[in-house]
Amino acid sequence: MANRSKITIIQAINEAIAQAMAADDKILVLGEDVADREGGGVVGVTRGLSTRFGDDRVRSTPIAEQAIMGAAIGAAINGYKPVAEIMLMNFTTVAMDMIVNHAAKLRYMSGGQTTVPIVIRMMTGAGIASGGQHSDFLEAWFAHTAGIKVVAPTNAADAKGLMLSAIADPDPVMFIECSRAYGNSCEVPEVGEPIPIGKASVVQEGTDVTIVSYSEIFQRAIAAAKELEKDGVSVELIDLRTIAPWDRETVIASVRKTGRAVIAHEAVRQFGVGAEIAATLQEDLWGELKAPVKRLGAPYTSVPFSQGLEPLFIVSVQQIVEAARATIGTAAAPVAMGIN
Amino acid sequence: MANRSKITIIQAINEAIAQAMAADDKILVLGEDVADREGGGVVGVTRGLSTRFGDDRVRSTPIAEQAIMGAAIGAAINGYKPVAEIMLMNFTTVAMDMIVNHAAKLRYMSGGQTTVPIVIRMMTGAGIASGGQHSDFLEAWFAHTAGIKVVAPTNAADAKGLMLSAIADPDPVMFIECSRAYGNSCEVPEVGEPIPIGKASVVQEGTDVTIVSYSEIFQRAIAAAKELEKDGVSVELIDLRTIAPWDRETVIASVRKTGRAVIAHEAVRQFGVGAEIAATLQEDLWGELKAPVKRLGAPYTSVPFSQGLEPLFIVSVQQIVEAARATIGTAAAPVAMGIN
Amino acid sequence: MATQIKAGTNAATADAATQLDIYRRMSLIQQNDEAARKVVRSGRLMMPYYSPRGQECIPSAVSANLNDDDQICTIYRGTHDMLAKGVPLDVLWAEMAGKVTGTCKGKGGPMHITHPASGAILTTGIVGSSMPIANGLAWAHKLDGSRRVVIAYFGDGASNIGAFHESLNLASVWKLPVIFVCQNNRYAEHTKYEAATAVDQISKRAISYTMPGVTVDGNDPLAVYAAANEAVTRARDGEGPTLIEAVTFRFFGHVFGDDDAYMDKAEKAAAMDKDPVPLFRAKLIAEGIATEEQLAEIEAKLAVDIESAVQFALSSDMPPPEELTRDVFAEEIA
Amino acid sequence: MATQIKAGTNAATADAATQLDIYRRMSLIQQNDEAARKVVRSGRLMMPYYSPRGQECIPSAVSANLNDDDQICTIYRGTHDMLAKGVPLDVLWAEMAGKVTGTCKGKGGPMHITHPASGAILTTGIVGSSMPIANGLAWAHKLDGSRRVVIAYFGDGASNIGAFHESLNLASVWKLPVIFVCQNNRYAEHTKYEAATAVDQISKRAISYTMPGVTVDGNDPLAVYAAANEAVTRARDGEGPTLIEAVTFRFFGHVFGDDDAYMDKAEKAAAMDKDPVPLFRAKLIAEGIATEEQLAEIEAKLAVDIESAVQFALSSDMPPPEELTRDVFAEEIA
Ligand SMILES: Cc1ncc(C[n+]2csc(CCOP(=O)(O)OP(=O)(O)O)c2C)c(N)n1
Ligand SMILES: Cc1ncc(C[n+]2csc(CCOP(=O)(O)OP(=O)(O)O)c2C)c(N)n1
Ligand SMILES: [Mg+2]
Ligand SMILES: [Mg+2]
Repeated sequence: MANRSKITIIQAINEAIAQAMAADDKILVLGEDVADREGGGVVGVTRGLSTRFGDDRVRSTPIAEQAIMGAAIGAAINGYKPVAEIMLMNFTTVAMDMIVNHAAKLRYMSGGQTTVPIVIRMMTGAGIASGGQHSDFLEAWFAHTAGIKVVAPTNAADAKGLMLSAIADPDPVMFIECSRAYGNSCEVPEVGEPIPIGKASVVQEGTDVTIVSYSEIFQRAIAAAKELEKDGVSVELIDLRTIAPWDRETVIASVRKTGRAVIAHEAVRQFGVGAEIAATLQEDLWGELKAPVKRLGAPYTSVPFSQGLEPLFIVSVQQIVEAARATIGTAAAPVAMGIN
Repeated sequence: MANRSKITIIQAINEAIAQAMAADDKILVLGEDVADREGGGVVGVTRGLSTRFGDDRVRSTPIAEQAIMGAAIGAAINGYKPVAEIMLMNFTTVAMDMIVNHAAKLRYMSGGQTTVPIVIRMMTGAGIASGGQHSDFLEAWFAHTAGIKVVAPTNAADAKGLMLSAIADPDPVMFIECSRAYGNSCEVPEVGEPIPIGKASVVQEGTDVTIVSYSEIFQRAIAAAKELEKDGVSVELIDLRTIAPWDRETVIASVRKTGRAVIAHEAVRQFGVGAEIAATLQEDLWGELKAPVKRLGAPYTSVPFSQGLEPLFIVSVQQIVEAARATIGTAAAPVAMGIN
Repeated sequence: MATQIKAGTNAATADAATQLDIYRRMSLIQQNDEAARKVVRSGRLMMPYYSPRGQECIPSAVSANLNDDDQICTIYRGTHDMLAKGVPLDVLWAEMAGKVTGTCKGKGGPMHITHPASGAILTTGIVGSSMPIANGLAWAHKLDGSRRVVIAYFGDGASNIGAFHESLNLASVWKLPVIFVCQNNRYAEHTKYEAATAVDQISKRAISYTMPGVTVDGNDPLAVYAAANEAVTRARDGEGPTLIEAVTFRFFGHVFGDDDAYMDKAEKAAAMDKDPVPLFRAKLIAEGIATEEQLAEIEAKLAVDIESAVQFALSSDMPPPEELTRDVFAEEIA
Repeated sequence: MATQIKAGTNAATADAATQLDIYRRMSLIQQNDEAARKVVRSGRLMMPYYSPRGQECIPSAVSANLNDDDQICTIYRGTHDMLAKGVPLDVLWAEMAGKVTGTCKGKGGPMHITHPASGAILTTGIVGSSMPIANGLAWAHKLDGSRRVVIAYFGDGASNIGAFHESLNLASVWKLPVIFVCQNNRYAEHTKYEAATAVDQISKRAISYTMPGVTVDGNDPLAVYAAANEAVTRARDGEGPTLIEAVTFRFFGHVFGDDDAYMDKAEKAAAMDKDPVPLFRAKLIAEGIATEEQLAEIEAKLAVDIESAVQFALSSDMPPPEELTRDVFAEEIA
């Protein structure tokens, strides 16, 4: 079908899982309401899979996230490749032991004997009035945890390619889906090609400032770049796509060129992913930066429910524009002299 | 008793809790094996408390960390001040929902109506051959979580003063005890004075480089400073004591003076607490740094059991010394010129 | 239907005034739900709305046994529990609308309503989490030496998660004044009870904790009242917790907008035929406890109150931007 | 002692050869434990050591029903489970010593021994975590269409944590070939069974999952064998999981170095009088299943093997520094 129309992220992930399941019967799907009898997932990401691949391979579970993760881990150790859904990222809090103490560590602790090739799919994100317990981006926790990869696509094409790689990956991968972005659509190859985990995408080249982002906030970064272009600012746009391991080479090469960087994500700014990137850049590009690295993220609060407040919680296009302008407006200050 | 000898961290925390319990009968203690019938805690931190204050106020619990945290949270909402023990920091993974989605958020989500004044005590730390599931420092997770404070003393005097503040605090406080440091002793006032949460301690003034650390690694920072002194390097030593909210003012003032900073902690370096501090310093002290901020932490691995590997996991005195030297050896590079 | 450890033998009967009181609460919940669905459908309010329609009887009959200073912990599907416990309509609606006049200044929203004055102390969006915290609240009452009790509401699906188990065990070991009320509406989101739950009656799980457990018809106000009365009395008397399973049905899918395709049509139709609100209404009239006119008057009054609350909510202000960073800690942060 | 849902009625009896085989495993565990305590006491090894002394019978009798490709998930207190399942002594000891010759190159240590070839697939240090993962392993066997089974070992204390509940419910709903074996040694760390557990027999908790549950004397090899045999057969036949509670005692405190003050002296003395190893030994001789000489010879051979494993472990090398950052991912990181 050369001419099929654009598809959404929901459909793209669905197609990726289906493609992988058709190619490898070791791939399983489990989670709350994922089978078609239960509607094929609360937003339909797994719709049709149980009908096509059978109830044995696609199983709805009780509401018991430790049991879900345990089932996925055990099956993975014994040769299967489960794609487990933890409906919302906040619900990882009831399964952290399984994810952190087990999935992430078993390869290491067993000296490489047992491996846990699982994908943990979750949706999250503020902006849809879900309140404080259903909206958090918690990727920094998992990025800080050795042994687990973290992926967060922003568009349907990447979602498809990254899901294929996540499923093929021999290690556990957290796959973060932003609810706000689910409906975004773009052209996506019908037969997906894996997009490597750990590779960022330079979506637009530029010379004045590098904006690094991921997940739905990257869409805002694109809008910000358009806005900045009007002022004649040339923006290099990097969609990180993978948070852990993040693509240091690509980001560093870009910032080496532009001399300026803004990092934007939805999670709380303090102790967030932006901190690691900024800390790395100031060290690896010592003397090459034209301005301090700017970080944008949510304020240090829970996600408020009220529509009067929730939009203020999420990094805005305007904030990204202003941060980028600030890096450019910053007068280049001489480095104080060292003592030797 | 003007002349009593030095006491250990274990004793200091025990005294702080006892002092607080004697002054306020709303203070409770709960956790696995915390009562005297069960030995007064696996390392004796709560020894004697149930005998002195009664079995109603000091309760051993089943092994059920969600139930422990729920009991603490509910009692706190209704006016008590529970000091809950989650024996080891890795076991927070089975109670993350209670800690993160509830304890940390209830004040915010209720618009300030319900408050959760609890202390969550935990021990952790590598170096005692406990292996991958009993040794992690996870403070970065909680520092990234709005609504919860994180404290990690390095010596007995601070442990006592900070515990008094943690108990008095109207919000949840994670209190991290390093197993390796438990036996360290120093002089501690018999009647403890609260040490404010959020205030770092400048343990030694210096002019060449600031070393920021906390918990047991701070002891290594002290040793490193002694070593550096032999080379004529004047070190300013900051014990952070509180990780969240961390004392930006003190750290920034110090690094503004020295122009150089090394941050050292036991947790995995990637996405660790050091990243937030380094990211802040490069921004707030733009143009004032004489060298890139250096971060030290554990490698990106689980904690290995083997005595052949475990010591390599923990930041060493030598690493701190070398990092400090590296900041001093770094030639001051001119900042590249901005475009406007 | 009682399980091994008997419950339901010392039950009190609801007298006429109590029955009328229960009906008033049920009608309030039912009418409020209709209003909520209408407002959400119209787009005037953006909120995730979990209709409690069909489950009116349970909290109404439970609350008839409670005092104002008794407490409840409820869940996202909780407006019925809140209203039955006495959360005022105005602040409830304002909170659902995210307004600064709401119970939580709009910051919690419908899934996190808290109104301490009426005892609605916690609403959680995490399945299973009402129970561990209910224990803590009850522990405080016990330490206080008061006779206050706590109700933990939760669903059938929640009975399969770890927090349920930990909580019931601790409550029993510590003999806490807490009543675990499972509103078994036969579905957890899109999953049928049997597909996820390995026991035919959740009340049997009480055996695991040497706790009285009872299954009652959640559409029968008198049965629920009696079971709750016994459990509340036991809790007040220091005899510890009870597990009550009230079997009911969820009339409008999991969340507003849900397409219901996963539901058995016949099962649903049969359940809706047993709609507890009109049935109880008819019974009150048939038994001469109230006249048609009396009930119509009560209902009309409630309708006015609800309409007024909706207006209050819609016309209230959003919280000011400074509220975004308030209430993180007691000491306000910058 | 069986609970509501009967188990123990179709049990096979262990024949003479099997009984001898069980004894061999018990003696191995007992002697190995003595060696371990001696080595730790001497300071030649630094490890947290959780003695299984007193619990030898349980995994020995269970394992007599297992094939090499059946799997076990065990816990920090697990050397008995591993040895009974056939983990070779040399690599076990080397792992306890943190040596590169160990099962996990020394990186896991005693709390995280894994030896897939013998089916010892997971050792966890987190209370309750053996169960959810055992389910997944069993799910794989079921999907494979094999008759392999999985044993999840855990303690009495672990029966109070959430993971227990979630796991047993899922195993029952999915009819997984898993057997949950609770080694009830009457203490969880320093806490007596009754102080933490709201039910008098853990096997009663099987009722919550419509699963066969049985309590057996964990010091009686024939009783444990029979219960395990029935459960294993049921699992192999696709009939789902079983909960077995084997009541036993922990002779040497929670962890090496523990001072035992919290233990009831009389209870402990009584339990040690029922030491399963000498009792079973005497029984085998009394019933003519083996002679004193035969048993002495078996024991002596085991002693030699153990001593040789200790020497192997002590004389092996530590893992080289590059092992620190290996095995984080399949693709090695820098
Ligand atoms: C820990 C957790 N897992 C999953 C969810 C998503 N979720 C919300 S409601 C729900 C169904 C709960 O069913 P039940 O307990 O029967 O309550 P009901 O909605 O029927 O009242 C699920 C799975 C959640 N909120 N929390
Ligand atoms: C989740 C968790 N909480 C607490 C601990 C600390 N801990 C280790 S062993 C143990 C006691 C377990 O008792 P039981 O389940 O009876 O097993 P036993 O040690 O008696 O074999 C505890 C509390 C832990 N490892 N994991
Ligand atoms: Mg339900
Ligand atoms: Mg035990």
